[in-house]
Amino acid sequence: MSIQTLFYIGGRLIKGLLVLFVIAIFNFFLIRAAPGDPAKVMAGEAGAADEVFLQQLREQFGLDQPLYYQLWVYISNLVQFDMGQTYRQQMPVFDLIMDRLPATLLLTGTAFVLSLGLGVLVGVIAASNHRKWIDSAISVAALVFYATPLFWLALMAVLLFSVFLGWLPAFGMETVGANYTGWDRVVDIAEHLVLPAMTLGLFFTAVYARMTRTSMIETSRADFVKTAKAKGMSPGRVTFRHTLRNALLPVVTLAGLQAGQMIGGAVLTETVFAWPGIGRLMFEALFQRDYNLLLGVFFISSAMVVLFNLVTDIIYCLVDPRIELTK
Amino acid sequence: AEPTDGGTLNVVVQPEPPSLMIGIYSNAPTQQVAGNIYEGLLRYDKNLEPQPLLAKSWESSEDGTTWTFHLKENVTWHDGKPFTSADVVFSVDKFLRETNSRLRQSLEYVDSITAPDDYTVVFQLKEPFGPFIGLFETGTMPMVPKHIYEGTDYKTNPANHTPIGTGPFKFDEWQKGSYIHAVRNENYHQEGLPHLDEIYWHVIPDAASRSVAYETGKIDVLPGGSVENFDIPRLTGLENSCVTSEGWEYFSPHAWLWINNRNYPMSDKRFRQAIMYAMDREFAKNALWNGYGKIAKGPISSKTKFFDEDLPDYEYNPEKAKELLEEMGYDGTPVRLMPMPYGETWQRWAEAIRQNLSEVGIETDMVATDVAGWNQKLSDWDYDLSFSYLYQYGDPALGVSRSYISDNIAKGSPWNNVEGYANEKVDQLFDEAATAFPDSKRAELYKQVQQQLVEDVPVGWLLELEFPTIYNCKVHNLIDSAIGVNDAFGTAWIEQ
Amino acid sequence: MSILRKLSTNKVALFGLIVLVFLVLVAIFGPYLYETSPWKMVNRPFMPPMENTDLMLGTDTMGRDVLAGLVYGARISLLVGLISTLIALLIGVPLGATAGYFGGWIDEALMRFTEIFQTVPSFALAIVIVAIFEPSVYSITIAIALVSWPPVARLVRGEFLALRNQEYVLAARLNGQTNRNIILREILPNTLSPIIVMASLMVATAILLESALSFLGLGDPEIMSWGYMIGAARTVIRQAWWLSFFPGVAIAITVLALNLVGEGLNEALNPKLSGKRES
Amino acid sequence: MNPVLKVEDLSIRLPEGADRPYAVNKLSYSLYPGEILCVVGESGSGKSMTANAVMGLLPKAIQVDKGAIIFDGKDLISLEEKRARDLRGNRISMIFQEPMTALNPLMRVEDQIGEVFLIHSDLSKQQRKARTLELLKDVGLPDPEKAMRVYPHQLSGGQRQRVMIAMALALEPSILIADEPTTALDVTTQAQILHLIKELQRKHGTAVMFITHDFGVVAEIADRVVVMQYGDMVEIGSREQVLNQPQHPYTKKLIAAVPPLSAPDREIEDRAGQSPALSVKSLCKTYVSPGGWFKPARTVHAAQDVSFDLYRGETLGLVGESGSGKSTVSRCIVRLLDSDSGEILLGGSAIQDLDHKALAPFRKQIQMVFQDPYASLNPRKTVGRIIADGPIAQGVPVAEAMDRARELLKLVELPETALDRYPHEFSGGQRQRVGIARALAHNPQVLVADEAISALDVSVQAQILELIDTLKKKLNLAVLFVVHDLRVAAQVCDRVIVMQHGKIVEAGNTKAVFEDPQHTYTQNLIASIPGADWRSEHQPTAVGQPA
Ligand SMILES: Nc1ncnc2c1ncn2[C@@H]1O[C@H](COP(=O)(O)OP(=O)(O)OP(=O)(O)O)[C@@H](O)[C@H]1O
Ligand SMILES: Nc1ncnc2c1ncn2[C@@H]1O[C@H](COP(=O)(O)OP(=O)(O)OP(=O)(O)O)[C@@H](O)[C@H]1O
Ligand SMILES: [Mg+2]
Ligand SMILES: [Mg+2]
Ligand code: NI
Repeated sequence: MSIQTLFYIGGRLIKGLLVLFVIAIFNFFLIRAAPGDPAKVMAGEAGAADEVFLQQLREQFGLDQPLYYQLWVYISNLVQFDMGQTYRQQMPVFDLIMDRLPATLLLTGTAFVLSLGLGVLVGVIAASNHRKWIDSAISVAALVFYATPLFWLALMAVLLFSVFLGWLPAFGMETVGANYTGWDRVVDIAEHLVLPAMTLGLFFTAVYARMTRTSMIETSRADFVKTAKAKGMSPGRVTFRHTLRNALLPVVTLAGLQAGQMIGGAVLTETVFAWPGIGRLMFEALFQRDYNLLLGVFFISSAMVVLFNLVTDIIYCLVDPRIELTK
Repeated sequence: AEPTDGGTLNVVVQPEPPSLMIGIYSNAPTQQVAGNIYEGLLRYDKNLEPQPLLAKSWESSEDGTTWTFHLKENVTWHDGKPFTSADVVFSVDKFLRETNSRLRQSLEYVDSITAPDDYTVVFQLKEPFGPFIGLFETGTMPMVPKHIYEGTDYKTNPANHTPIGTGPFKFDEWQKGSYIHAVRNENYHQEGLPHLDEIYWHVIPDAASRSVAYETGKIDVLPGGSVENFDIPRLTGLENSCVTSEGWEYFSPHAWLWINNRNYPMSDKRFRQAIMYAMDREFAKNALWNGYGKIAKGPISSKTKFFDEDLPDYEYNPEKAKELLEEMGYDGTPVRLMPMPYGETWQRWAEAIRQNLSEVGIETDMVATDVAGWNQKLSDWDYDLSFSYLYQYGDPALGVSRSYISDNIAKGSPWNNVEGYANEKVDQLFDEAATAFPDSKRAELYKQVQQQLVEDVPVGWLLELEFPTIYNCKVHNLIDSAIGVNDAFGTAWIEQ
Repeated sequence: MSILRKLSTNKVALFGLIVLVFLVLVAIFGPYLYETSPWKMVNRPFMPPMENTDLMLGTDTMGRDVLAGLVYGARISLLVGLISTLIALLIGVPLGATAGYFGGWIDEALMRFTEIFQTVPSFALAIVIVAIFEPSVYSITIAIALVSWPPVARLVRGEFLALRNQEYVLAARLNGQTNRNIILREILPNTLSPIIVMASLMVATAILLESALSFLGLGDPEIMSWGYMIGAARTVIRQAWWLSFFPGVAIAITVLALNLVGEGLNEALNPKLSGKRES
Repeated sequence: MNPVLKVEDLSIRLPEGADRPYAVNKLSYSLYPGEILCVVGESGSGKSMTANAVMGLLPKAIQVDKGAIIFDGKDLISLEEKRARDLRGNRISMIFQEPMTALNPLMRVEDQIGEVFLIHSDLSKQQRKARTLELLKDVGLPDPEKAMRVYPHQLSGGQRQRVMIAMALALEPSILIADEPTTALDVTTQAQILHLIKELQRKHGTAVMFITHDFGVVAEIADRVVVMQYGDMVEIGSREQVLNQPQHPYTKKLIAAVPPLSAPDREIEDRAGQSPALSVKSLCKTYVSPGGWFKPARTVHAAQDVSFDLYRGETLGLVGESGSGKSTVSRCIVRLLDSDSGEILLGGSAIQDLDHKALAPFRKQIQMVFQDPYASLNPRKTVGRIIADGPIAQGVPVAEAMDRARELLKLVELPETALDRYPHEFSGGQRQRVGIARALAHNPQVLVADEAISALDVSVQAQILELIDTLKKKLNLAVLFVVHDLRVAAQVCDRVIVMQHGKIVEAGNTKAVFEDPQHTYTQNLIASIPGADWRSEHQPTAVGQPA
C-alpha cells in the first residue's frame, strides 16, 4: 500500500468523521423533537410518580439543563469518544453498544456473506442460461423474495421450522442456561443463527442475484468478452475469468453500501427473533427516549456505514486497477 | 404431592427491567425479578390478609396509631451481614422516603419510626390510616441493606447492579438483552426453602416469540400480560399447560377511559354518560380479553375492600346514548381518541370504542403515540379520550382516591387526577374515609363516594382486568400470594 | 406511445402492467362497493375465509371484513407509495440536477448533504422520524420520502454530469438559452427514462417500507392499510393465518407487479439491455 | 494456390424487425495464403457480420441461413463448438476496432496474452512469459518488459492495438481477421499500425482479412478488395482494378467521394484592406485537472499563444492530431470555454471576458456545427423547435421563428415536413443538416465546424461538405473548419493552420502547405495519410460530383 493510499484513507476517515459529527447534531435535535422524555417514560413504568421523582430523574440525567448546554456537553464528550450514560441501564452507552454489537455483526455478517455468495452464484447461473427456463425460474424466485415483506417471511419461517418441524430454535442467540463452551457453543449459536440469517439474507440474496444477472448480461456484451471468445476460450472460462470479474464491480459497490445499511435494516429481524443486537436496542431506546443510547446507536451504525464504504472503496481499488485511491 | 427440591425455572420478563434495585425502580418488571431478591416485612395472601415474612409478628394499639413489628432473628443479607431493625428504619425512613414516591405519600401519615431493640420496630402514626397494614409488601416497602447504602448516593451506588437482599434467590448474572439469572439462597431464613435451584428470566421482546418459546418448552412461566390475549386460549389448550388468574388481588388492575372533563363536549355529564352507554364492554371483554376480567361498575374493583355491590349498571345501550346526546344538544364536534401504546389489545380496544362511538354519532380522530408521547400528552392534559389502567393496591385510599380528588389535579403526571374532575363532596368523603376507624365506618363513606362518582362518570370505567398467568403444570405452588409472580418463587417447586 | 408498445411486447412486463392497472382500479373504485367503513365490526371475530359468501376472506380479530380492508388498503398503500416517491423525486431531482449541472463547490456541498442522509441507516431513520412526529399517513409518507431521495439525487446528478457536455446542450448554451431552460427543457427530458424506471421501483420499496413500519406498530391508526392489517394480525398468526396471509400476498403481488413493470420499462428504455444494437 | 478460407454462398439472417432480412446475402469469396484481402463498404453493409461468422462469434439471435465457410477442409459453420474453439485464437485470430474496450481492463497485458498460450499450448509459465515478451518486442512496444506488467488503461490507443495484434499473432495463425483496427486511431498511429500489420503479415505469411471503410487504407495495404453493399458483395478484384477501374456504380460512387489529397488551385483574395470577422490573439488555455490528497495536479497546455484572423467568405482549416488542441481553440472562440489569456475579437469587439448576459448579442454572430449528428440534437425535441429555440430564447416571437426554421430547412435541402419530426427519424447526414440549419438560425457571420463530417460515411461527407461550401458563398460566411482528415482539409479550405501540442506550427494557403510543408510535423502528418500516392496525382474530381 502506498503512502498516497494511506493519505487517501486518512482523508476519507476525516471526511467521514465530519459527516458523523453533523449526523450527531442532526440526530440530537431530531430526537429532542419527540414528545416526552426519558424521565417520564421511566416514571410511567413505575405506575405512579410525582414531580419530585421526575425532577430527581431529570437532574440525574442532566435534562434540566438548557438544550444548547446539553448539546455542548454531548458533543464535547463525543469528541473524547464518550457517548455518555444510558438512562435506563445506567451504564456507559459505549459499553452497552459494544455488548450488543457483536450479535448484530454476527447476524448481518452471516446474512451478508451468505447472500452475497449465494446471490452471485445464482445470478451467474441465471446469466449463463440467459433466456432459458432456469434463468426465468431464478428471476421469478428472486423477484418473489424481493417483493415479499421480510417480517412476513420471518414469521412463516418460525412457524414452519420451529413450531411445526421443530428443527431450529425460534429465537434468541444461544440456549439460555445451557452454558455451552467451545465447539458446543459454536454449534448452538449457529443453530440459532440459521433462521434470522436466512430471513435477513433472502432479500439480499435476491438483490444480489438480480444485480449479478443484469451485470453479467451487460458485461457479456462487452468487447473484451468477444476478444476472449476469439482466443478460443471455453464459455466457462470466459465467464469466470473475464465476464464475472468485471460484472462483479457494480455488485461490490452495492454490497458495500448495503453492508452498512443492513445494520439498521436488522431491526425487524432482531425483533422477531429476539436477537440481542443493536437494531433492537435502538428500537427500545427510541421508545424509552433514552437519548444518549439512541444517539449512540445511530452514531455507531453510521460509523459502520462510513467504514464499510471506505472498505468497499479499498476493495474496489484492489479489484479494479483503473481506480486510484487518490481523489 | 410433596415438594421436591431442585430444578430450573424459566420465566419471561417483559419488558426488560431498567434496574433490579427495587427501592428506586418500582415498576412491574423490576419487581417481578427483584421480588425474589428483596423482601418486605409482610406478604399478603389472596384475601389480602397480612402474613409474616421478615416480621414474624406485629400488633397495633387500640386507636390504630402505634404499630409494633417483631422481626425474625435468623435473617442475613446475601452478603452474610445480619438483618436488623436498623435496616428497617434506614430503608423506610431514609431510603424509601427519598426514592419511592408512592410510599412517600403514605408515609405522610407516619410520625416516627424507631427501633427499641435489634429486632423490634415501632411505627408511630399521626392519625389512624386505614390502609397502613397494606403497605408492607415487597414492591411498596422493600428492605434495603443499610451497610451498603447509608451515606451514599442511592441512585448511582454501584451495588444497584449487583442487588443484595434477603430473599430466597441471589442475583447471579444479567446478560443485558438476553436474560437475568438468580440462584438459590442457601442461607434463606425460611427452613427448607427455596425449592428451586435457579431461575432465568428471559428477555424476549416479541410477543409471538414469547408464545413460541413457551410452546417449545423453553419457557415454563408466562406471567400475565406477556403474551397477546388472542394466544391465551391456544396456549392454555396445550398439553400440560395450566392457567390461573390468581395473584393479582393486591393490584386489582382497573381499566378505564380517561375523559378530559375540562373540554366540551366531555365537560357535559350527559356526554360522559352517553359514552358509557355507547361502549359495548361485553364485546370487548370477550373479543379482546378472551372473556377474562369483569366489567367494571365503578371506581373500586370488586376484588378490593369496600366495593359497593349495589351500584347501578351502565349497560350497552346505544339508543340511550343517542337520547342523552340529543338531550344535551351535542353538535357533532369530533373528539380525539388516544389509544394506550401498550400492545395490540389496547390498540384494538381503541378501534372498537371508536366504532362504538361512531355508531351513536360521535366522530373520533385517532391520535397515535408511543409510550413517551402518551405520558406527555396525558400529563399535559392534551387529550380528549384515552385509556389507562391503574392498580388498586388493596385499598381505595392507596389506589382509587388518587384519580378523583381535586388535590391531585396537577400537570406533569399521567397518574393523578388527569381527567380534571373536581367535586368537593367527593374530596371530603375520600379524605374522611382514609383515616376513619374502624373499617365499617370507612365502608359507609366509600359507598357514598362510589354512588356519586358513578353518577358523574368522571372517567369511563371499562374492565377489572385479569392477567392470567400461563405455566407448565409441572410447576407447583407458583402463585401463593396476592402479588403472584411479582412475589418470590420461594415455595414454588418443579415436579421432577 | 412507443414505450407502451415496447412494454406490450414484453409478456412479463405486460402481465405486471395488467395487475397494476387492476390494483389501481380497485384502489380508485373498490371502496365505493362498500357503503360503510372497513372498521365496521360486521360479524363474529375470526371467521375463516369462504365460510360466508358475504365475507369471502373472513373476518379479523374484531369481526371486521378482511376483504373490505384489502380493498381500502389498496388505496392507501398505493397512495403512500406514489406520494412518497413523488416527494422523493421532488427533493432528489432538483438537488441532483443542480449538483450535476453546475458542478464545482455546489456539487460538493449538495453531495455532502446527500451523504449525510445516506450514511444514517435509512430504515432506522424512518422509524425514528415516524415515531417522533407520531404515526400518521403524513409522517409515514414524509419519512419514506426522506429516506429514499438520496439515490434519486445521485442518479440525476450522474445523468446530468454525463449530459451537460452533450453537444445538444452546448448548442443550447451557444443559442443563449438560460440555465433554467437548459436544465428543464434540454437535459431533464432526456433523464426521464432512468428516473421513471427508478421511480417505479421506489414505489414498490415504499409500499414495503410502509408495511414494515406498520408491522412495528408505527402505522396510522386512522387508516386501514395492508401494513396495518399484517401488523395487527401478526399476534394472531397462529389462530388466523388468513389475516396476515391475504394482505401479505397483496403486498407481494403489488410490489412484484411494480418491479415487473419497472424492469420492463428499464428494458424498453435502456438500449444496452434490450439486446438490440444501439443507434 | 489453394485458398486458406473459402466463403461459399453465405447468407446470414437478421432477426425479425431488422431493416433488412439478411445481414449478408449469398456471399462467396476466397482468401489466399499470404494475401491481404480488404473488405470495404459503408456502415451496416455486413462486413463485421462476415468476420463474426468466420470466428463463430455471431450474436445468439443471428443465425447463418445457408452456405459454408471452408477452412482447412472443414466447414466452420457446422463444425462442433469444441473443435471450432481449438481453431479460434490459434489458427484463426481476430483484432477489433476499439482498442479501448477490446482488452479486459482488470487483467495485466501479460496475462491476457499468456492466456492464448494457456489455452492452445502446454508451455510452462516461464516459456509463456518469454514468448509474451518476444511478441511485445515484435509489435514494437517501447519498453516491453514494463509493458508486460501494466494494465490496458495505462497504455495509449495505439499501444493497445499493438497488444491486440501481439495477442492475435501469438500462435502464428493462418488467418488474421482485422475488423477496422485503425479507425479509432490518429493518422500517424494508423500509419504505424498499418505498417506493422503489413510487416508481420509478410514475415509470417499470414492471410489477412482486413475490414475497413476507408479507401485510403485499401490503397495502402490491400492485395485484393471485396466491396459490399447492403449485405451483397457488389465487386471483387485486385486493388488496382477496384480502385482505378471500378465496375459497379456503387463502387464508383464510393471512390468518387474520396477526396483527392492534393489541394485544388484557389483564388487567393487579397484581404489587406478588410477587417477580419474574427480575430484571435495570443489565445492560451491550460487545463488543470485537480490533484487529490498529495496527488500532483495534471496540467495540459491545450492552447498556447494561438493567433489567427478569419475573414468573411473564406474557409480556414484547423488541422492536427487528436489532442492537439483544435477543439479547445474552437470552444474558446465560441465561448463555451473560458480562455486563460489572449483576445478574441468578434467583428472588432473583444468577447473573451463578457459574462453570460453581455454575451447574448454576440451569440448571434458566431455559431457552431458539432461533430456527432446523434449527440448534437436533443432527441426529445422536434426539428422545428431545435432550430427555432435559439431565436426564441433571444426574443423572437414563436411564429416568426418557426417561419424562419421552415426557410432554413429549405436552405439545407430538407423537406418542410421535417419541422414536426424528431431527430431519430433522420439519417446521420440529414441530422447534420439540421445542425447546420440551427447554427444558421441567427444569421451568424462566423461558423465554427468542429469535425462536422468525421462521423459520417464518405458519400454523405461529400454532400455535407458541398452544402457548407454553398452556404458559405451564399451567405458570405467566415468558416473555421476543424478537421483531422487532411484529405478533406485539402479540398475545402482556403487556408490551413496546423496545430501540435496546443501550438500553431504552420499556417498558410492550403496548396502551399500541402505541396511544400515547412514544419517536420506537417511533413510527417502528410506522409502518414494512408494511400497517399493513390489519387494524389489524379486530376481533382469536384467534390461530391458523381463519377
Ligand atoms: N446484434 C445485432 N442484432 C441485430 N442486428 C444486427 C446486430 N449486429 C448487426 N446487425 C445488423 O446487421 C447488419 C450488418 O452489420 P455489420 O455490423 O456487419 O455492419 P458493418 O459493415 O460492420 O458496419 P460498420 O462499418 O458500422 O461496422 C446491419 O444492418 C446491422 O444493423
Ligand atoms: N476538460 C478537460 N480537462 C482536462 N484536459 C482536457 C480537457 N479537454 C481536453 N483536454 C486535454 O487538452 C488537450 C487538447 O484537447 P482537444 O480536445 O482540444 O484536442 P483536439 O485537437 O480537439 O483532439 P480531437 O481530434 O481528439 O478532438 C488534450 O490533451 C486533452 O486531453
Ligand atoms: Mg463493423
Ligand atoms: Mg476535438
Ligand atoms: Ni495499496
